[in-house]
Amino acid sequence: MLKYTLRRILGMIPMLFLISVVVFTLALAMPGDPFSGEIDPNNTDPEYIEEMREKLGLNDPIHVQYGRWITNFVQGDFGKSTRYKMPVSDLIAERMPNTIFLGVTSLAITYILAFAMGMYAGRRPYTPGDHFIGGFNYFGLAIPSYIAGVFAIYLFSFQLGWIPFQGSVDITLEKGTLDYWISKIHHVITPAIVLGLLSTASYTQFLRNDIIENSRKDFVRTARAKGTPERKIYNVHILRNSVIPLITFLGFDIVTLVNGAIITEAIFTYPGIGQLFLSSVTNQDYPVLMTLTMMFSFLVLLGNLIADILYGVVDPRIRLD
Amino acid sequence: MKNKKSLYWLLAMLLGLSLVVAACGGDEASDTDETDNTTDNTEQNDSTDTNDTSNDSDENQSDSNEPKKGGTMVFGVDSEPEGLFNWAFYGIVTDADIISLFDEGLIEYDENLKPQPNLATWETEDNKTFTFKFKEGVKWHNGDELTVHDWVFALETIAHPDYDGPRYANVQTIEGAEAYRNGEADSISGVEVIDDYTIKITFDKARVNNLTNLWTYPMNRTAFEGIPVAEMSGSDPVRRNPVGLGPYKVENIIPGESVELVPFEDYWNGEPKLDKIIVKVVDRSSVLGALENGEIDFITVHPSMGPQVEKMNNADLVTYPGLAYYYVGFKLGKFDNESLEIVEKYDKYANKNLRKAMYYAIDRETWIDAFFSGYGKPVNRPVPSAHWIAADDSELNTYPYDPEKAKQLLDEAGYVDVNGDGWREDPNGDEFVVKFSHYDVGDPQYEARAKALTQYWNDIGLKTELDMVEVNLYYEMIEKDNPEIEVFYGGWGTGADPDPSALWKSDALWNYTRYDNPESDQLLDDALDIDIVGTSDEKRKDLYVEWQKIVNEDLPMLYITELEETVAVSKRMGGMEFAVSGWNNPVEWYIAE
Amino acid sequence: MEVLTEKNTKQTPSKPPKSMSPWAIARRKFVRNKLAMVSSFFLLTVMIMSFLAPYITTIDITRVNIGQMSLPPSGEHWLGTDKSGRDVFVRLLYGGRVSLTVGIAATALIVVFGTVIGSIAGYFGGVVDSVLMRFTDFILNFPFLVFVIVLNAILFGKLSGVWVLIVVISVLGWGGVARLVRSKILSEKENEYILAAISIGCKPSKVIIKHLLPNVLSTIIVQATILFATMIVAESGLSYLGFGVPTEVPSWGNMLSTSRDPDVMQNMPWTWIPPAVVLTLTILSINFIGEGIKDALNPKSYR
Amino acid sequence: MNKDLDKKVPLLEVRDLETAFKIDGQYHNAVDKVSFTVDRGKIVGVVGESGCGKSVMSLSIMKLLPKGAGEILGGEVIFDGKNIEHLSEKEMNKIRGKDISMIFQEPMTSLNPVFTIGYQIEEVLHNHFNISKQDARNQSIKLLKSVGISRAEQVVNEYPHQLSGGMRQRVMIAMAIACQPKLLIADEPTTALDVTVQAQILDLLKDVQSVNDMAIILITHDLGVVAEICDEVIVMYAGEIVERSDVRSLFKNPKHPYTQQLMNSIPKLDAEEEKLGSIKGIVPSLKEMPRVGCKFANRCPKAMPECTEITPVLAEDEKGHEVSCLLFEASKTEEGTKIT
Repeated sequence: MLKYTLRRILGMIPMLFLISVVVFTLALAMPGDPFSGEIDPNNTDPEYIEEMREKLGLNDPIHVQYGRWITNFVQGDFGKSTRYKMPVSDLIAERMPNTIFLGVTSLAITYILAFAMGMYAGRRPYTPGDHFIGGFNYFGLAIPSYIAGVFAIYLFSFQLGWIPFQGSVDITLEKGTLDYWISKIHHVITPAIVLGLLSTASYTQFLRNDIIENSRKDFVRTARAKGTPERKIYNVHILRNSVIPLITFLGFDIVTLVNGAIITEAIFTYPGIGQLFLSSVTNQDYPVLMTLTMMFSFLVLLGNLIADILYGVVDPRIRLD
Repeated sequence: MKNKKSLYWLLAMLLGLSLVVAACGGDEASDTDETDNTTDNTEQNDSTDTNDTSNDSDENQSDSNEPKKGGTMVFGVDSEPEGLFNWAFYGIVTDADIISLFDEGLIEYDENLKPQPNLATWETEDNKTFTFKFKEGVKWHNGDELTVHDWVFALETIAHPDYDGPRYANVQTIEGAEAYRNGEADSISGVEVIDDYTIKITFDKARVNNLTNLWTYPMNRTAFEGIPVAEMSGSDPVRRNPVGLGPYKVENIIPGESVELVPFEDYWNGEPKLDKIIVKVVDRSSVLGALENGEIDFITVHPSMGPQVEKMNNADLVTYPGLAYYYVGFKLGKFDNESLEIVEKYDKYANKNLRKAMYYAIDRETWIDAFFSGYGKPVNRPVPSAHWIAADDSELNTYPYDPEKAKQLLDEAGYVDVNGDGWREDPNGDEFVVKFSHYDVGDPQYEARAKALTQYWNDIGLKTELDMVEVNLYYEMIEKDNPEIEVFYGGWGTGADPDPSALWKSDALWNYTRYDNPESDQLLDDALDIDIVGTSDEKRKDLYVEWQKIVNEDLPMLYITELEETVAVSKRMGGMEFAVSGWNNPVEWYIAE
Repeated sequence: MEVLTEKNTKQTPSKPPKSMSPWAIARRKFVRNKLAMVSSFFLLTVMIMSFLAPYITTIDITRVNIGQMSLPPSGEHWLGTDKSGRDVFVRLLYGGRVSLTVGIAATALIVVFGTVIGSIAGYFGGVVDSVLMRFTDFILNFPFLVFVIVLNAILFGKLSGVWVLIVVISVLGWGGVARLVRSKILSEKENEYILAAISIGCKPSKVIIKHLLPNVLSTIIVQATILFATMIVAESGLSYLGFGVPTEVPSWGNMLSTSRDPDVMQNMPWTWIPPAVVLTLTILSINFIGEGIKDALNPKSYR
Repeated sequence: MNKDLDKKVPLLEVRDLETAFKIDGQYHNAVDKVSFTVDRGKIVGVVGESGCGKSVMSLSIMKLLPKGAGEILGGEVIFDGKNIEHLSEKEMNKIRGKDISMIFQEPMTSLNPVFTIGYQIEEVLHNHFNISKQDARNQSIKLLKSVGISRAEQVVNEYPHQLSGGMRQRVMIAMAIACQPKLLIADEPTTALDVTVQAQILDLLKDVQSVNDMAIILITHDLGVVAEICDEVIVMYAGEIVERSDVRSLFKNPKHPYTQQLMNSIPKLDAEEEKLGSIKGIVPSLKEMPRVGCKFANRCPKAMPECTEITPVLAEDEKGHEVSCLLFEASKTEEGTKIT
């Protein structure tokens, strides 16, 4: 397993290299000058600009520029945000916890809901309960998350007043207290549900179908013949089998979260990485943009790796060496 | 900001600002809309003097109730702050709004945009050397007493070669600043400390607007101790623990979403009445809902939301004069960035009657009603009415909506439909298509209002094509005289100093139309020349009025509108007042209920 | 499946009903699936109305009508007008044209590209396979939305807006199809009849097109329906964020993005509820059709 | 219970068992009024081609028919003096695996792939006894040894995919005999295995039967297997019993033409080259099943005209040998036809 993991991590390096080349190329191709933020905008003196371009190495051949960027990048120096005027790493560190919190909550909600509904529907297929859940799923799959998000704010925040409409926490609370954490959860719950809506729907549907399919398997008949209670058959024998393919989705989850966070965070004014990304694109904050793009790609690779490893852990038929 | 920022840096910021706006594609701020290239309202959003009774400021929130103590005010901002909470470093209006809650400057501006003493008074004989006397006993939030050294510190920071903020233009005119910046001197020679409360500033030459352009925000020295200038913008005293002089002090900051402010007991100028001010970032789509539910007590709203706010039971819409104007510009030439001169003249829109016809074709009243809910009015000059130099409309051509006159002008100028396709050809009989560009930030309303303008021109027989250009690209293209840009929509914001030179002189980079008129250049120079105008505002104004008449007749751009600032204020708030210079000192604010 | 390979190498869908071809069986099953049929009917209606929009109405959709702004639905304007005084119903039709065009074009490009790459990789195996699959992984590992946004920002203004979007999402979207086709081809390749075809000297292109692809077709069709829905959602989501089709082009996403204006959101529901509903129903019906096709093509299912 | 009272009461008595599938809203019987008994300690073989209702019958006895895939319409199953067809699911669970257990045709898929062998054997013990984990583990190792798995200590920790087919079937048997049931239903336990392993498994079944004195219902389509280990034989065709007898009598004198044809198709180990006899046609599908007359008539080499009109009944032709064919007088009913 360890060997496998190491091999996979090594395998990620060329991929990351390629991605970094693409990211760098994209940044160069973006409108405007990717590093113009470093140049004092007051000074329109062409001589000064030329001098600064020289100083910043913008006149070097592209491969030299790339080499410099990637060297710094690998050493953890992601540059300085041209908009926030602070090191990109600090900026990301500032926002990261929020996004992680959002992502983890979203995953937890997704899986809890998907399991609850999927198991219910899978056990009682073609009953009204199943149809209801099925209907919910189809809408979950069909309603774009931004529509759901805007609706959620209007309904739950403004009409019912149940949830806050912005932010990640009530600023007046003492950090670390119970109230603080409750407030954090209170703020994150709706964006998390909206973020997980699509996954919830598809996992529920997947789980339901898989449970139905598995319940027709021979080993289920064996378990019945052994006198195993129905409940245990579903909750242990079938579930364990149905969970395995779900694990592979975990890799996708990270992608979904990355993509979804961009929209969700914008709608809920939730200050996280997604919002930062969006503003870096619109503000042409290249150091942030490039770092985040690299980071997201890395996360996707990592997600796939984790999924594969978990798969090996959960499914005894898979050997990872 | 109050003032001290010269128009110059405002313009400079424009570049930065256009970036801000771009951000709005995603999390659009309601008013970024207009702030985009109008260097934003930063200038206005400042506390005006407490003594400064708001005579003509629009509405007055103060009920007859006595100001009460206590309560938490939620102060909404509609875009995410960048977190640069220091006058010397901030880049966007949101940050400036927040700074103005906890910090203030040496001078401030009244409703006529004339400087008034705040923390310091000044004297000058010749508009070259100024002597400032600081109030004694003014405390910083960290307990330090304010002295002139804090100001010197600020000036030297901004003039420092490593300084990465956009304010250098505000110290550039001090004698010796250039040398200091180039590392040729250890201090700025024009800054002379006399004692802890007295300081003398000498400029490189006498100008009428030296004071308004001067940087007047001290920085707390202790807070920044040991932090090299290059690292200041990312440092704690800027981002996390700002130290100010204002009635409220920063208690807690959650980056990107909220700021908590609490009263500063040792405030020099009265007793803050609120227990707390919470600044919250509100997505544009949530603004009305949040107001209606009483979740926020104050927020700047886009004019189009005005009517909705007016209908609300728990909030009032307050409007006050703005300092921005919007225009449709014509590229009349090409500018050379190296030699700083106009090197080529274009013919396509050179005909003044063509431009006039296009002006008469626009129904500005209707257009403003439609796209800005009527919170604005047509302007006929590149100076907002709130400015003291603004010429009265009676002295100018007003170009009312008159399509018939427009057609007649075109006929006279030779733009007639010769091939019968319904569109006018140019005097040579060649196809004539007006190419109109507008910036795009992803808001469909921008496209609609631009489209509406093209329709006006279509209606008088001028075939017009609309091109929506991504906002970042847009300003770059305009500035570089990209041939794709012919007729363009834009806006400028002005600061306290009325001098329009940076936008209008033929050697100015931001003279986007490449308007080249020696008479205009001369008038603009004269208005700043101390030998000509002396210290008389009247004389200065007369020159500017002359100048406005010229550009009103020449029409290198069609002046479309100036907008009112629109803010929503909860009915439970008391003591909030607004004038062209922004809102009053937060120390006056209270919760009436 | 065996039946399919044995009797039906020609894959003519219209076979005499006596010895029903799998396609005919599938069609019959599909026709019996009420949900799928209703969905097909709906989708077809939406498509026809959208693509015939220029013939249905002659209104200039881009014209801003200042006198008619923000009107609620009435006899004259069935769904009212938006803030620019444009008729919402007409925009809905034209918007559908754009959104569906993006969906169809992107799906077609993705399917074609993915199938070509996937079948080449699967058929030839070896080095070709590993190179192509590494490349596929590489594409798959881009966070989709992130790159679409960045690419869109780059290409903005260089190409006509709608096609930028189509190209961008296609370029980034084919990885999944390629993988799927490859794995299908890999397993299908092992069948004797393929080996036979190869051994009698069929050209690879012929083997792939004539023998392998028809057997993979059902999988591709099902995948394509899912993609179609995904691409429509992608278009609307990107447009909503301001990175999709240019604002002057009506699309469902652009129409929806007006709801970011709180005034529109709260007071002019007629401008954004119709696109929201039509969009949701369209995706829903595509999903149902996809399920229907899946069921119909699945030899194990019976109805 | 009454097992001590009367040794002669059969262990299992099936009466008029009727199991049907609903196709297009109509019921079609897959098991059609089947009656038979199984005595304690006896091995009863059930033979017939695929699709003639053997498995459905055995699943009906266990009430293990998958949901929606078949319903018991009528009849009784009396096990150990108790009518078990009317027991609730919960009560049935107390019997399954403990008193009646079952092994299946496909050892490859009948074990849950994601649990260890040990877990799966122990589960049956936990289901029926209050037993500690450790005891269950020891017990399962013992069971594995008893079915001839030598590395039992390792095997308990292994997963099904790590075992061969024969091993898995041994595991299945170990699981089935874990609670020393009175009846073991083996549904084609050797079909999926290769020949040498088949023999071992059959031997093993015989062994465990003799050790535990179980009764076994051995379902198979292989008459050779029947000949080898069974005491009695039931021949099924199209959901009905067509012949029933002790094994000796059947092989000596197969009466039903179907049985006779089955016998012809037995492969002989020493004569691989010889062409096997086969029965023409296939078992009709449920929908195509004739409602009147002998269901085998259309494939029967000895069919007579009346075969399609008169439905034969299962009746004793000679002692201990029942047959359902119009060739035999006893099968002709008075009313002539039987409406199903």
